[in-house]
Amino acid sequence: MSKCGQEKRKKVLEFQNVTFSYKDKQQTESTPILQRVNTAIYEREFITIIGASGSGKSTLFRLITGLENPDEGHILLNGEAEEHRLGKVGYMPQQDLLLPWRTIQENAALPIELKRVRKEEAYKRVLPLLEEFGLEGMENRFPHELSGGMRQRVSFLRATLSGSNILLLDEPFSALDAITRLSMQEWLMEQWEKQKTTVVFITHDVNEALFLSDRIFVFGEKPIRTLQEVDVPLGRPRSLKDLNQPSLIELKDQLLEQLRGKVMG
Amino acid sequence: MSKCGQEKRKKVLEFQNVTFSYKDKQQTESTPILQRVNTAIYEREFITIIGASGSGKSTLFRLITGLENPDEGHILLNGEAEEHRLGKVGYMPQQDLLLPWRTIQENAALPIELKRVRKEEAYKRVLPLLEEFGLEGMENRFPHELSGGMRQRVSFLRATLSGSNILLLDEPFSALDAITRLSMQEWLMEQWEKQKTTVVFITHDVNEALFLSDRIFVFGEKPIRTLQEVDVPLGRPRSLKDLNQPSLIELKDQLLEQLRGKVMG
Amino acid sequence: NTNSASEKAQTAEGKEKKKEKVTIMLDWYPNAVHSFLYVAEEKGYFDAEGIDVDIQFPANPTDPIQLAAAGKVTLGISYQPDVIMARTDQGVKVKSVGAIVRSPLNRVMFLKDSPIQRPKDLEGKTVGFTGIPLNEAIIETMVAKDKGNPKKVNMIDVGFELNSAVVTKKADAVVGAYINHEVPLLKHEGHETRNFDPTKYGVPNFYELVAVTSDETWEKQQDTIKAFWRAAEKGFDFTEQHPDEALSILLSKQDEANFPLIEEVEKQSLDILLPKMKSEKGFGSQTKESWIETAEWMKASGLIKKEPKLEEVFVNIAD
Amino acid sequence: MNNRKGSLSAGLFILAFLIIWEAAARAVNMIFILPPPTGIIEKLWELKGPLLIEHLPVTLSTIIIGLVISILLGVGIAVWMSVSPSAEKAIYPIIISSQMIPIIALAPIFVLWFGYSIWSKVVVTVLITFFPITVNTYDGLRSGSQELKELMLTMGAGKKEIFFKLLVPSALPHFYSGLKVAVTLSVIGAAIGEWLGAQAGLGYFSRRMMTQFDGAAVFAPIVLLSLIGIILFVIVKWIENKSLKWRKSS
Amino acid sequence: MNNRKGSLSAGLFILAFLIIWEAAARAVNMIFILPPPTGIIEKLWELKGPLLIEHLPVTLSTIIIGLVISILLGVGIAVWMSVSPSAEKAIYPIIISSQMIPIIALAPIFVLWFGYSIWSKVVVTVLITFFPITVNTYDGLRSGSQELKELMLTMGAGKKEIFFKLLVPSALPHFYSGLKVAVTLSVIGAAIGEWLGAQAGLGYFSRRMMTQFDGAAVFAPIVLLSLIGIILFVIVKWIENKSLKWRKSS
Ligand SMILES: Nc1ncnc2c1ncn2[C@@H]1O[C@H](COP(=O)(O)OP(=O)(O)OP(=O)(O)O)[C@@H](O)[C@H]1O
Ligand SMILES: Nc1ncnc2c1ncn2[C@@H]1O[C@H](COP(=O)(O)OP(=O)(O)OP(=O)(O)O)[C@@H](O)[C@H]1O
Ligand SMILES: [Mg+2]
Ligand SMILES: [Mg+2]
Repeated sequence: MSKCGQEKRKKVLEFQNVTFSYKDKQQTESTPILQRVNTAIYEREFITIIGASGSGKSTLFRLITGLENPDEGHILLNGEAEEHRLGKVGYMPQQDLLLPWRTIQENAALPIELKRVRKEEAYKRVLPLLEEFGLEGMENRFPHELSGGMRQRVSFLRATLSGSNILLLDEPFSALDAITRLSMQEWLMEQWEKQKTTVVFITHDVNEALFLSDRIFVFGEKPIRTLQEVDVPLGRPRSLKDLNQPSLIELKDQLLEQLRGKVMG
Repeated sequence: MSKCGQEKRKKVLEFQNVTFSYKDKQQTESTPILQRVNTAIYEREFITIIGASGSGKSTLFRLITGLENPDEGHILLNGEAEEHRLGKVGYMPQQDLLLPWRTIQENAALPIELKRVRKEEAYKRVLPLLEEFGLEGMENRFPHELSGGMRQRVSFLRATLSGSNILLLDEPFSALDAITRLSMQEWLMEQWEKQKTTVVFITHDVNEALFLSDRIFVFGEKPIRTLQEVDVPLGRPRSLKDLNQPSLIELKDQLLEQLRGKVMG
Repeated sequence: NTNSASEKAQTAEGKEKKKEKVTIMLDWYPNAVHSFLYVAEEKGYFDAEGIDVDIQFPANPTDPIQLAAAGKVTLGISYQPDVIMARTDQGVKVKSVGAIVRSPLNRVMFLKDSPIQRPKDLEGKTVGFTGIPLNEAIIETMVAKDKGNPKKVNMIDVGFELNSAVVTKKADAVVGAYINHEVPLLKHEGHETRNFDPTKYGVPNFYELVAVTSDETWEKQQDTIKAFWRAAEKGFDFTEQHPDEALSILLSKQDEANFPLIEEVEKQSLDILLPKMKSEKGFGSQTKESWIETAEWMKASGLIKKEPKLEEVFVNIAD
Repeated sequence: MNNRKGSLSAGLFILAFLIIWEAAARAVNMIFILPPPTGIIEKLWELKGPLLIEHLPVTLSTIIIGLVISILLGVGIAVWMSVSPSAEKAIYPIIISSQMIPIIALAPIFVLWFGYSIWSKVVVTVLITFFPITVNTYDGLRSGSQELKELMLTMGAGKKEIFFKLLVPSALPHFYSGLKVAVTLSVIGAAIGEWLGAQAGLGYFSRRMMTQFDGAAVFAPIVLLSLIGIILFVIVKWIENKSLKWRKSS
Repeated sequence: MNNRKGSLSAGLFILAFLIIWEAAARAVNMIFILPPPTGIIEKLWELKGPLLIEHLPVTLSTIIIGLVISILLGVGIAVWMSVSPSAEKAIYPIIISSQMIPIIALAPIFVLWFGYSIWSKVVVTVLITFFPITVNTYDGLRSGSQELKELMLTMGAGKKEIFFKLLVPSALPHFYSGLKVAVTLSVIGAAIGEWLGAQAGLGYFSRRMMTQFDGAAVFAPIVLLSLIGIILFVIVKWIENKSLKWRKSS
């Protein structure tokens, strides 16, 4: 999983000199978030992004999905400079954003429905997955009747059903307890291996980042000029115990240091 | 911080044989959440609640605030069986729930405003706190212009401004990176010591629970019949290093075990 | 009704010679003044002339002229001054084919115990009217004739309701009330009134109701209209000779349609109307003098701005 | 229990209202201007045959045809405006102007077009009712959450899907507000339409009776019109509650 | 840029509409029924003195007084109904019924009460306009998020605070929808009110011209009424955009 190995793989996502800032309507000053950022993500990679609150992680996702467009530079998806990137990647936003008038089942089935699959068919496909996610018996409930963690799982499930080869997950497990989180992580790894997707994953949990990913991007200073990258020196499959290796504890401290220095400094 | 010590302190919150279930409109079956639960929380305590997703932690908060009422039993606030508990405790809900038509400053100032303090006065009081929370320059923005972690901090700030002697925090730092989280934790501990409040804190981070609290309640089986309580054998002030004590690592494993057994079993 | 009439026309078409359809729009909902039409229909006079009549009611007082001009109805029943106004100032191509009521029914009406004794007394009083400038001109002429100052009369458009204006005493008098409708109706309701006849105070003796058609319709359907008129005249003759029977035909027709009329009121109405409808020269005949006199009065009182053109404004069908 | 109490006090309120009316009518003592409720009810009973059998069905069919057209037209215009801002700029002034033209100024034009058929009455009904539907639906379509819209965009949803799966559900509460106003106006619209030329109908009957000075008979068909209005309103409320049952009840 | 294009195409659309009207009017050639736009504009110019100086102010004051009362009344009733379910049950049928009574049936009653003062016209305006405000505001008040309400309850907010700080902001978009319908209706309401008895006013003038078969003069005041309607509508939209500027623009 060294850089050399990656070089040979296909780039599924590439940033070329991307600059972005939110256009403020009232205040004329525009806060820059990214400045001439270059990076590439390869086929079947698992990338984790960590960084301070408000550093621009979610914004990066909005750029990749196509909800925002760079002020300058280009974003390439699967090797092509797509102006119209909407609908090309699976995306789980930070807020759960379930449609309040749809039941859990209908919410989860939305991306399948949007692919013009018959509704009944879509609902049937979703049902066993809901059970796997510990949501059996909830399928006909409305979102406001669920706990926060349950809603997050529905949102996560919905994102994975997009069928794209890139999956963007914005703090997908933040509302889950350690045990449920573990089983979700396992499920995600399984899918990732089975379906050969590329995953980009935002988290605040450095352990989670180390446990799951091939590379970790650290969002530090603002605006972001270059992405700090860290390779995780672990093979697969991994177990939680691997994180107790001295080299990894060191890496973890280093990451925290990196965050601390950049954010608080 | 042993049980004996607590006995002498004033009970600020007491559950007497509390039973609760959500009345389901469509389905007639009512899912029981709490069953004849008895517990007490004492003055100036810091309690953490951990438990599986959907186990009823947020529901407990809804009961304490008075948004829900027990089917059976009584909830005592500051020694009195209050039927009308609304407005008696500070509460930070799991979703950030900022009012979309109010700026950050106006949102944070809401509880002060509700105490009939003049608006300008309330806004002035909030401003320095926003800066302490790393939100300087954001005061006139609307919630949708903030990052997820920023919104959470505003919601947290708002809860602390309620002025009550009991503060209920539902996963207050789940969207914050390790560093910001640490500074928020420090701020909270400071306030807790200064203002002599009782804090009840839901988290999924066992380390956080151990680091912050006097006692940990574990929500396991469903419905909850008795609250599993764990005392944290640490004095104050604490440092993060204390968590590496063998006794604490053991305690942590024990807690995880407790969660795993109860939830997955 | 429209449907059944046309159905009738169609089935009749098969049996005998083709029937001509004539649509006539009344000036108002059916009342005693229309007895002759209902009699002619009931007694088969129209049938005999090979005519199929369709009687319609207007939504607005101006509809009969407008829709006759538009060719949507064959004939419309309207007012002589309105015809002059439409023809002269606005160039609406309508003409009168027959006078139905030969003198004004229009009265200035007030409660019996009102202090008003003569038109001059209207000075300083509030007079309600239905928004038609003709009525303003009538008051002006009357008050001036009685040596009063018309400017001192407070004219107010009371919209839909003359009766309630008088009864609620929000207006001291109203103009535009009909001697054969409002007056007996109010009496029936227990409100005694008095009134002035405008023709006694300088207002020309205009034709209250005339039947109008458009120039184009007249051009094309002269014969049909004439046939219609022959039947109508027979209807009128019958009405004149047997007023009670004529009235009962009208009343029963309206009863059938669930709009019962008050018999007592309509009887009084018909008594007033018959002499005003009868003409020596035949039912519906018109005189050039009447048109000129009315037009000149209208010009003098500013109701029309342009020079009246009367060449084509009426045809004497009764000749 | 509480609900029954509510209905009871509501009933008492309405009863009080009727008693005051009755008393006022008797005090004023001008039956042809302000008939007392008892007089109206008596007349209603007397005229039940012709009113219910002859006039009610005529008016009801106008109302229903008019409402269906109004909903289609109002929603259609609202959708068009929400899709194209320049359509909004062009159409809004025109439809506002259309609301400013008194029906009686248009009456001859309608008769010119439609004669005395039911369509002239339907057109009046539509003219009066489509506007609240348009305004409310248009505002409703713009009320869809931006976050949810963005989420659906990232799922590759097209305009059509966003419209049906997001905008329509979000617009529904607004649409129902407009529809409630519209069904109410439709009843009076049909009644007014009947004055343009009709031979039957509750509005027509009421107007004819006005010329007769028969106050009770003027108000008897109006009572029926009110009932139609209330029933239509209740139906819309019922549908609203059914289709928005996901809304948290307070 | 895009905006200017939009305005341009909107302008073209309206122009096309006017040209079709002009052509149709010329083809029909019945000026007294359907006057062409050019004829109306000419007449408007000719009559500008009396229309603008004499009649416009009269109608405008009726509209403004009527609207103010309508807003107070409509919002008041909506608030009352949202506070008390039994008030809702009692009042809704009564206000729906009030919408079913043709103005001309009520005309004598209004005259009885108010004579021919401005108040009879104001009452007509209010009667026509308060209903959409009531329905929309009431629905708006019920649309407040349950989560936010609960949050405020836990902060010890009383009914009053929830009302002003939560329900009012949530109801505003709905209220504005209703207000847009109401300001439009207020213009026609004032015009109709003038038919009950008036000595001046645009509606009065238009009706008077009807009796003179002067089609262009009938429509000239209607054009002014339309302009008032459009201006009021634009004002409401502007206020709406100002006060809801927190809404994310798409
Ligand atoms: N309004 C409601 N109506 C019906 N059931 C509800 C409602 N709110 C919560 N529940 C149910 O009650 C149970 C407990 O929910 P609660 O929100 O207390 O869980 P939690 O412990 O806070 O979970 P999480 O960690 O995921 O937030 C869940 O099964 C949930 O589905
Ligand atoms: N719609 C918007 N308009 C203006 N500024 C915005 C908008 N959305 C985000 N921002 C700003 O952009 C910056 C980055 O936000 P972003 O949501 O990407 O942060 P983040 O890294 O995801 O943080 P968190 O961990 O708290 O979610 C923040 O300063 C935020 O205030
Ligand atoms: Mg974020
Ligand atoms: Mg929870």
